[in-house]
Amino acid sequence: MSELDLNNKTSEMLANSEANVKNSKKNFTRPEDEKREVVAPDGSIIEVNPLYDYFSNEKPKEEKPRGGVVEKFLNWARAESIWVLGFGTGCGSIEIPPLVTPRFDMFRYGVQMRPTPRQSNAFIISGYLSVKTLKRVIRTYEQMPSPKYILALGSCTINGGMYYDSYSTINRLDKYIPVDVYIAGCMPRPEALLHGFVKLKQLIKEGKAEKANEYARNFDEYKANQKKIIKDWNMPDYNW
Amino acid sequence: MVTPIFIVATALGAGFAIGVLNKFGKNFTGGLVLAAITFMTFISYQWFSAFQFGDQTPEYVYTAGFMPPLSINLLMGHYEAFVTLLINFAGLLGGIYMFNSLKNRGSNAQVVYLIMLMGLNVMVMTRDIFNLFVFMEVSSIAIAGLILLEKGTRSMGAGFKYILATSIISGFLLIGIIFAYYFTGTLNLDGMIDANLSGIKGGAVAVFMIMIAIILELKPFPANGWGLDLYEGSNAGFSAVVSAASATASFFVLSKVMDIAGPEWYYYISLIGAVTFVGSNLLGIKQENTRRMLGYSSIGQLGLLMLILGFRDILGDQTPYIVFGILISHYMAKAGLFWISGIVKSKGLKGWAVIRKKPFFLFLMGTFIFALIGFPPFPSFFAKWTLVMELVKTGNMAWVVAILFGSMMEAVYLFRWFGYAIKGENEHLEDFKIEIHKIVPVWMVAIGLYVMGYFTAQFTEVGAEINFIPLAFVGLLLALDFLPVFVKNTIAIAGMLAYSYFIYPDLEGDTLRLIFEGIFMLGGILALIAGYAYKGTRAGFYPVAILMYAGLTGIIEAKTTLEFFYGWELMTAGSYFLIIRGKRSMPHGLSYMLFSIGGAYALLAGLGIAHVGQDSFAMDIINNIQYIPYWAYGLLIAGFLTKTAAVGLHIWLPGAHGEAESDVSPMVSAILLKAGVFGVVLALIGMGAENNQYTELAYALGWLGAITAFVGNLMAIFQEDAKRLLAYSSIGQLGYIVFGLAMMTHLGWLAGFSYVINHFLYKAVLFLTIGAVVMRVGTHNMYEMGGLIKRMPLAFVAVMIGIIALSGVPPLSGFTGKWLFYNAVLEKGWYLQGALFSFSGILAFMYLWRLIHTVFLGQLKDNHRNVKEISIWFLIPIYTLIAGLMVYAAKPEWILQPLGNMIAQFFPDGQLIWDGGTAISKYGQWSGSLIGMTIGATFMTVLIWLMLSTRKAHKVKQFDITYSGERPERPETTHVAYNAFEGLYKAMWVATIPLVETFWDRVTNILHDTAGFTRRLYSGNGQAYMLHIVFFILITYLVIIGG
Amino acid sequence: MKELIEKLSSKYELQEVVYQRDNLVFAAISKENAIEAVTYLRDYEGYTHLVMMSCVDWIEDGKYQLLYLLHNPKLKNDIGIKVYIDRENPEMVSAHHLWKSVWTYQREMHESFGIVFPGSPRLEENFVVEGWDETPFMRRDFDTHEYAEKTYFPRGNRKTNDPAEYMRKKLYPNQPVTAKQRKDDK
Amino acid sequence: MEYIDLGHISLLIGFLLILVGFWGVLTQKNIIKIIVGFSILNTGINILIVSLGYVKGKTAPIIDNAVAQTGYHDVSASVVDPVPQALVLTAIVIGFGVTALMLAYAMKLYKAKKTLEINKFNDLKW
Amino acid sequence: MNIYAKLAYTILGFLIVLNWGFLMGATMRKIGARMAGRHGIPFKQPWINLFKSISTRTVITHGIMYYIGPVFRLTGGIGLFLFMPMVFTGSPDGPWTNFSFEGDLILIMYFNVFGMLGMALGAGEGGHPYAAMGITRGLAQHAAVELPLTLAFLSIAIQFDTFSIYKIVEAQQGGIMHWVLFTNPFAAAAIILAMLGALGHSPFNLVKAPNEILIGPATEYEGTYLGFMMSAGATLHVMEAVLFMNLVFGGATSWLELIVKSFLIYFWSVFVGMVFPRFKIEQSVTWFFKVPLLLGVLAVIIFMF
Repeated sequence: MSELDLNNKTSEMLANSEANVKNSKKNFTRPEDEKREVVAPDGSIIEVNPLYDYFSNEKPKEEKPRGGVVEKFLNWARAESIWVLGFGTGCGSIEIPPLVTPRFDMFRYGVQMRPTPRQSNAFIISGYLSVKTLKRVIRTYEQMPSPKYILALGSCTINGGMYYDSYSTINRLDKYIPVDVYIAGCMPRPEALLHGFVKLKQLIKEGKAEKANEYARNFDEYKANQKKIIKDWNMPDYNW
Repeated sequence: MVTPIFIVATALGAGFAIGVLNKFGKNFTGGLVLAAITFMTFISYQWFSAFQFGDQTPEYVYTAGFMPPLSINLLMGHYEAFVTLLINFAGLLGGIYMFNSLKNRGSNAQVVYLIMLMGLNVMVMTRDIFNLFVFMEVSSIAIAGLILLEKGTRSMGAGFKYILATSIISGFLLIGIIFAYYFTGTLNLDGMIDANLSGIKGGAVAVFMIMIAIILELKPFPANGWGLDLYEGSNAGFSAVVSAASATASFFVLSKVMDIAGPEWYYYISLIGAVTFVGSNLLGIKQENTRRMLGYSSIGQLGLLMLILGFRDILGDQTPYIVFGILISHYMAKAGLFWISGIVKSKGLKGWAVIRKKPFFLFLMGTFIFALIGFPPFPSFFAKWTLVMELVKTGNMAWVVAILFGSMMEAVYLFRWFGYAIKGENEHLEDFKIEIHKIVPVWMVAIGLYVMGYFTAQFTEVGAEINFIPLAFVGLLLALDFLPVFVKNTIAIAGMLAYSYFIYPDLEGDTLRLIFEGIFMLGGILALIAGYAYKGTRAGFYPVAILMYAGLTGIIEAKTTLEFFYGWELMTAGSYFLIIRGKRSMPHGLSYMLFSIGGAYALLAGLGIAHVGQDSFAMDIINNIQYIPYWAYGLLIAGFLTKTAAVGLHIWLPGAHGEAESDVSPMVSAILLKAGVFGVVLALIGMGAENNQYTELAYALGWLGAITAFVGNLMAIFQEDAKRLLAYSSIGQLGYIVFGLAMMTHLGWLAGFSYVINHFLYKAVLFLTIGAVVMRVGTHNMYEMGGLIKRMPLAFVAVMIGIIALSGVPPLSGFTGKWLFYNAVLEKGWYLQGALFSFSGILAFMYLWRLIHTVFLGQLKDNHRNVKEISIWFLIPIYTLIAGLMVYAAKPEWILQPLGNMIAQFFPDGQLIWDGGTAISKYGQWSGSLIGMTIGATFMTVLIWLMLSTRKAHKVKQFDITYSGERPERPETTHVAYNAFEGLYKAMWVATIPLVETFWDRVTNILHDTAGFTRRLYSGNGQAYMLHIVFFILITYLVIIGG
Repeated sequence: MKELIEKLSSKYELQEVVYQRDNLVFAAISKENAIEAVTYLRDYEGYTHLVMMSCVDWIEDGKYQLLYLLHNPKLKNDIGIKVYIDRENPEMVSAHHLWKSVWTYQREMHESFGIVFPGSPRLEENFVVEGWDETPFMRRDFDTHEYAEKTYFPRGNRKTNDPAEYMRKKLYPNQPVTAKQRKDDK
Repeated sequence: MEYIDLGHISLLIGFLLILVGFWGVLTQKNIIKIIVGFSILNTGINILIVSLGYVKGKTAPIIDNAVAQTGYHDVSASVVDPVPQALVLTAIVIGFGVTALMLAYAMKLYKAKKTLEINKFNDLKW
Repeated sequence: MNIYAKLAYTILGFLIVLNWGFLMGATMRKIGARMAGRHGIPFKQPWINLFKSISTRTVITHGIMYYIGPVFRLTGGIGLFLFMPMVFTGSPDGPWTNFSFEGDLILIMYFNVFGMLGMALGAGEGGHPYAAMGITRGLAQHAAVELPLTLAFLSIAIQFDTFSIYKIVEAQQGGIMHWVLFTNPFAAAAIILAMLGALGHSPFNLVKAPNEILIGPATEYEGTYLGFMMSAGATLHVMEAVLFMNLVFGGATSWLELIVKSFLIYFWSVFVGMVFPRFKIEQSVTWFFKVPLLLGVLAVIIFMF
C-alpha cells in the first residue's frame, strides 16, 4: 500500500470514526459512568452525568509564542530545564533509570524526573503502547502545562515494531499525539536517549518544538484518531 | 371560726349520710364526699389563715367536755392547721381525680375515703397517744381497703402486705403505749412530756416502742417493701394521696411524738432518715417501673424529712422553713407525678415518650421533676440551700455528703426518666386520653409549686423582684409559645436588649463582670439572631433559652451566694433543656445534667463552708474563707470545672455540644462554658485576692488545665463529626483558660482573659458556621461533606478566619493569647506545663485543618451540588463576630489595656508596658497592629503579583486532577477525610484511651450493681417484709438502747 | 498416581489418560462431570490447590480444551483435568465457588475466547483489553494482523524478514543454503 | 405463793401469747394461719394491757356490788385502773376490724390465685 | 535609621536570602551528586527552573484557595525573614535586623506555621487525595517536631531570660564558648535533632514523598504557582537555618558568617538525609517523642531547680 492510499484510507476512517464509536457492538459505559440521580439534603433530585459534570469540557487553545528576545531566553530556560514525567509505558522504561546513574547522569543537561504531569514538560513514551495505556498517556499528556514535549522511544512508537500486527498495540504514535523527537531502536540505549534530549534541547532553543500548539490546532483530528481505537472513552475530550 | 372538731364531725356525718342517701345515685354521693372534703379543707384553711395572717393562738378542743387525762383532747395550732390543710387539700384534689374510680367502686369506697382523711386529720390534731393509735389504725384499714380501688392481684397482694405490716407495727405501738401509760399514768402527750417518760427507769423501752412504730410508719429503709408495693400497686390517684397526705400526716405525727422521746433520739432519727434517703434513692436508679421508682423517691424524701427533723435542735428557727420547703415540694410534685402516671398509664420508663404527644404534659412533668430535685424557683431549692448552709455551719459535713449523694442518686433516675419522656421513641406508642377531672388537680399542684416557690423566696435574698423578672419573661414566652419563630425571636432579642440596657448601670465600672455579661448578653443576642433562620413555631425553644440567659445574668449580678447559686441552677436547667433539644442528645443531656448537678452540689458544699464563720451571705465571703479553706476552694473550683469541662469531668461535653441544634451549640459552647470560667475566676480571686497561700491548689489546677488542653485537642483530631470536633476543641480551649488563670499572675490572667474573649468570638463563629452548614447539608459527618467552598464561599471565609484565629497564627487575635501565655509561663516557671500547652496548640492545627479541609475543600459531593450559601440570619451574627475578631487583631491594645487594668486590681505585679501599640513584657515585645500591617502588606504584594502573572488561568473542575493517568470515579472515593490522621493515631493511640469514660462507667456500674443487689431484699413476700420490720426493730433496739 | 486414576475412573468416564511424569497426569472428563470430579479431587483427594486454568483452541476439531491443573501439597503431585467443550457455542459450568482465583481465570477466558461461565462473578468486566467489541482475540480464527491493519495506522513500505535467513544472508552472503538448514528453518 | 399473783400470771400469759403470735406470723406460710397468729398476738397484747392495769385486791371498774365488797369507801380506790380496760375494749374492736379486713383479703387472694401460700403473692417486688 | 533606608536594606537582604537559598539548594544537590559519583546539576539550575516555571503558557486554577495557597506560602517565607534579625551589628537598630522589633521568638514560632497552613488550604482546594495525605502527614510530623523544639526554645529563653532573638544573639557574642551549643548543650542537642524534622529532608520527607504521593501538597501546582513555591521554599530553608543559627550557633556578625553557618546547618540535615531512608509517619512521630523530646525535657528541667 502506498503512502497516498494510506492517507486516503485514514481520512475515510476519520469520517466514520464518530459513527464507529456509536455503532460499536457493545455498550462500554461502565455502571459508575452512567447517569445517576442523587438526593440532595433538601430532598430534591439532582441528576449527575459523570462523564460530563466533573470535568472542564473546554478545548485547548493555541498559545502563540511571544517571539523576540524574551521568547529566546525563555526557550533557553525551557531547554535547560527539562522535567521529565516519570511514566513508563512500555519495555523502554527500563532504559530511563540508568540515566540517573553516574555513568549517564542526565542531571548535567538540566534533565530531571518529576512525579506529576503538572510539573513536567517532557514525556517519554517508552516503547510499545497498548490501547489501554494510550488512554492514560493521552490524559497525562493533556494535563501537562504547555509548552510540552514528547520523546518517542523505540521502533514500536514509529511503526509498531515487532508488535506491528498486535491486536492491542498501536502502530504509529504520531497519529494520536504529536511527537517532537523519535529515538529509533529496539531498544535504544541510554546514550541514544541522551542524544534525544540533546536533540530536543536543540529544537526547543530553535523554537521548533511547538508540538503542543500543533496538537491544539489539529485537535479534532487527533481526537478522532484516539476515539476510534479507544472505544470505552470515559474521559472529557480534553483533560485539563 | 369553725372548731376543728367539725373536721371529724363533717367526715363522719357525710359518711353516715352517704349510707342513707346512696339511693340518689353515686354521682350524688360523690358530690357529697367532695363537698364534705371541701368543707374540711375550708375549716383547715380558716384556721391556717388565722394563724398565718392573724394573731390566733393555738386552741385545744376537749372532747366530751373533760380535761385530759380523763378525756381526749385535740390541738389546733399553726402547724396542725397547715398540715391538715395540706391533707385535706390533697384529699380534695385526690377526690376530684379519683371521682370516677371511687364512684365505680360504690358508695362504700367513698365513705372509706372520707374516713381515711378523717383518720389522718385526727392523727395530726390529737394529743392523746391512744387516740393516735386508734386513728392510725383507722386510716391504715381505710388505706388497705382503698388499695383495692385498683383491680388485679397486684393491688391485692400489695394491700395484704400493707395490712400485715401495719398490723405488726400497730402491735408494737400498742405495747409501747400501754407501757408508757403504765409508767406515766397518762395517755396524753403533753402529760407524758411533763412526766419525762424517757427519763423514767424502763420508760426508755416504752419510748422506743412508740418511736419505732411511728418511724416504721414512715417506711424507713430497708423495712419498707410494703410501702413500695403500696405505691406501685394501688390506683395512681390513691398513691398520690398516700404520698402527699398520709406521708405528711405520719411525718407530723413523728414530729409530735418526738417530744416525748427527748433529744437523745434526734441523732438516731436523723441517722435512720439519712440511711433511708440514701438507700432508697440508690435503689431507685435501678428501677424501670415508673410507679415503683416514684415510690422509692417518696420514701427517700420522707427520709430526708426525718433527717431534718432529727436536726431540729441544731437548725433551730430554720427548721419549719426547711421542712416547709422540702415537704411542700415533695407533696405537690410527687402528687402531681403520681397523677400524671395515672393518666399516662405507662409502666416502663421508656413508654413515657408518649407524653410528648401532649406537650404541655412535658411542662408539668418537668416542673415536678425540677421541683423534686431542688431547682429554683421551687421551694425545695431554698430549703435545701438553707439546710446545707446550716448543717455545714454546725460542722455536720458527713450529713451534707449523705444528703447530696442521695439527691444526686435521685437526680439520676428522675432525669433519666425525663430524658426518656423528652427524647424516647414514641411513634409506636398509643396516645393516652385526658379526662378533665384528672388534669385539673395536676395543674393545680403545678401552679401551686410556682406560687409556693415565689412565696418561699420571699424569705430569702432572692426574693427581690428583680430576680423574678427574667423568670416572668420566661413565663411570658412560654405563654406565647404558639407564635411563629419570627415573633418570638424578636421578643426574645428585644427582651435581652432591654435587660442589658437596664442592667448596664449596675455593672459599669466593674470590668470583670462587664466582660462576662457582655459575652453572655451580646453573645446571646447574636446567637438568637441566628434563630430567625428557623421556620415554624420551634416550640419550647425560647423559654428555655431565656431561662439559661436569666441564669447566666443572674450569676453575674449576684450580690449574695444564694443569688449566685440560684442563677447557677437556673442556667443549668435552661441549658439542659437546650441541649436535650438535639436529635440524638438524650444520653448526653442526661450526663450533662448529672455532672451539672454534681458540680452544683460541690458548689453548694463549698459555699456552705465559705459561709462558716461569716455573718453575711454576700459574695465576697468567698474572698475570705475561714473554715477549711482548701476544701472550700477545692469544692468550689471542682463545681465550676464541671461547667468548663476540665478533664475528668468533660465526658458530657462532646455529645452535648455536638448533638445540639445549630444555634444552640454556640450558646452552650461559646457562652455557657464561660459561666464556669467566671466561677473559677471568682474562686481564684478569693484565693489570691489577699495573698496567694493556696499554691498547691493552683498548681494542681494548672496541671489540670494543661492536661485538659492536651486531651481536648488530641481527641478533637480523631473526630469524624464536625460539631464534636469543635466540642472537643472547646474542652481544649477551656483547658488553656483554666491553665492561664491557675498561674495566678498578672500575665497568666491576661492570657486567660484574652482567651475568654477570643474563644467566645471564634468558637461562636465556628459553631454558628458549621451549624449552619450542617443545616444545609443535613449531616454532621465531615467525610460526607467536602468542596463546599464552591457553594458557600462566605461560610468558608468565616471558618478560615475562625481557624486562623483559633490556631494562634499571627496576625489574627489568637496569637495574642499565645504570646501572653509564653511570657506568663516563663515568668511563672511552669515550663513543662507550658510545653504541654504549646503542644496542644500545635495539635490544634491538625483538627482545624481537618475541619476546613474536609468540609470546605476537597471534592464536592454530588448531593451537595445545589446547596445554597448558609442562611443570611447566620451570616449576620457570624460576620459581626468576625468584625470583633478583626478589631481585636488590629488593635489588641483596645482590649488588653482595660483587661490589664482590671487584672491589676488583683495582681498588680508584672504588668505589660504599652508603648503605643507595642506590648513590652519582661521577656519580649509584640506589636499586634504593626505585625498585622507588615504581613498584610507582604501578602497583598505577593497576591497582586500572582494575580497578574496568572490572569489567564484556566478554571478547571473537580475531577481535573492528575490521577496517575486515570480519572477519579466518585467524589467520595477521592476525598481524603475519613480517619485522616491515621499515622498520628498509630503513634499516639496510647493517649486516646478513654480512661475517664472508663472510670465513670465503672462508677456507674458499681452503683447499679449495688442497687441491683440490694433491692433483692424486697423479695415481694409479705412475710419477709414483716421479718424486715422485726429485724429493723431489733437492730435499732441494739443500737439505740444498747442491748 | 495410578490408584488415583483408577479411583477416578471408577467414578467417572476418563479418556486420554496421559502419565506425563511421575508426579503429573492428565485425563479428560466429559463436560458434565468435570466440575464434580474437580470438586471430588479437591475435597477428598487433597488436591486443594488450583495451579492454573487454561484454554486451548482446537480449531480443527471445533473444540476448546479447558484444563484444570490441580496440585496436591501433601503428595506433591499434580493432576490435570481436561474438558472439551463445543467451540461454536462455548459454555462451561463455572467453578468460581471452588477457588476464588477461578474468577479471574474465567474472566480472562471469557474475554479472550468468549467462553461463557454462567454465574461466574464479574465475568463481563474488562480484563486485559478495554472496550473490545470484536471477535475474542485469542481465537485462532481471529486474524490479528488484519485487525491491526484495519484499526491502527500501519506505516507503509514495511519490510519483514525472516531473522535467521536475513542474518545468514548478511553475515555469509556467499554460502549456499544446505538442506538441513532449510529443514531447520521450517 | 405470795409472789405470784393474778397480775403477774396474766402478764406472763400475755407475753407468751405475743410470742406465740409472732411465731405464727413470721413462720407460717398459710395466710389463714398468719391471720390466726395475728389474732393470738392481739389477744396477747390485750391481756398485757389489762394485766398492766391490774391492782391486787381491787375489783373491776364497774360500780356495782362488787365494789362494795372490796371494803373501800372511795370508789376510785377500790377498783383497778379503768383506763386500760377501756383501751382494751377499743383495741379489741380495732383488732376485730383488722382481722375482718385480713380475712376479706385472704378470701379475695384465694379467689385470685387459688392458693393461700403467702410467698405466691410476689407480683410486686424489687 | 529612617524607614526608607530600613526598607531598602530589607529588600536587599531578602534578595540575598532568596538567591542564597537557590544557590544553597543547588550546592546541596551538587554535593549529593558528587557523593554518588555524578556530575550533578549546574549551579544555575534553580534559577533556570524558576524562569521556566513562571513562563508556562497554560496555567490552571482550581479555585480561589488554590490560588492563594502559594501566596500564603511565600508570605510565610518573607514574613519569617522580616521578623528575623539577620546579621548582628551590635545595635538593635542596625541595618539587617529587618522588622524584628515587632515581635520575638514566639512570633517566629507561630508565624512559621502561616505558610504551612495556607499551603495546606491551597492544596486542599485542588481536591487531590495525595495533597491531603501529604498535609496530614506534614501536620502530624510538625506536631511531633515542634514539641522538642518548643521545649528547647523555652530552655534558651529561660537561659537568657528573654524571648527576643536579638538579645539571645547578643548574649552569645564574644567567642565560640558563649554559644548556646556549649552553654546549654541539652537544648542545643534537642534543636539539632528536631531541626531535621523542621527542615524536612529525608528521613523526614514523608510529606513530599515524590514516588509515593507525588510530592504531596504540591502535586497539583504548576507553572507560576510552582515558581512562587520554589522561591518560598528557598527562603524558608535559609530562614529556618538562620533561626537555628541565631538560637544555637551564636548568630552571625556578617553576611559571610551567616552564609557559612546556615550552609553548615542545612548541610547537617542533608547529610543525615543521605544516610537514612524515609520514615513512616508513625515512626517519625515516635522518634521525635523519644530522644529529642527527652533532651528537650532535660533542657527545661535543669532550669527548674
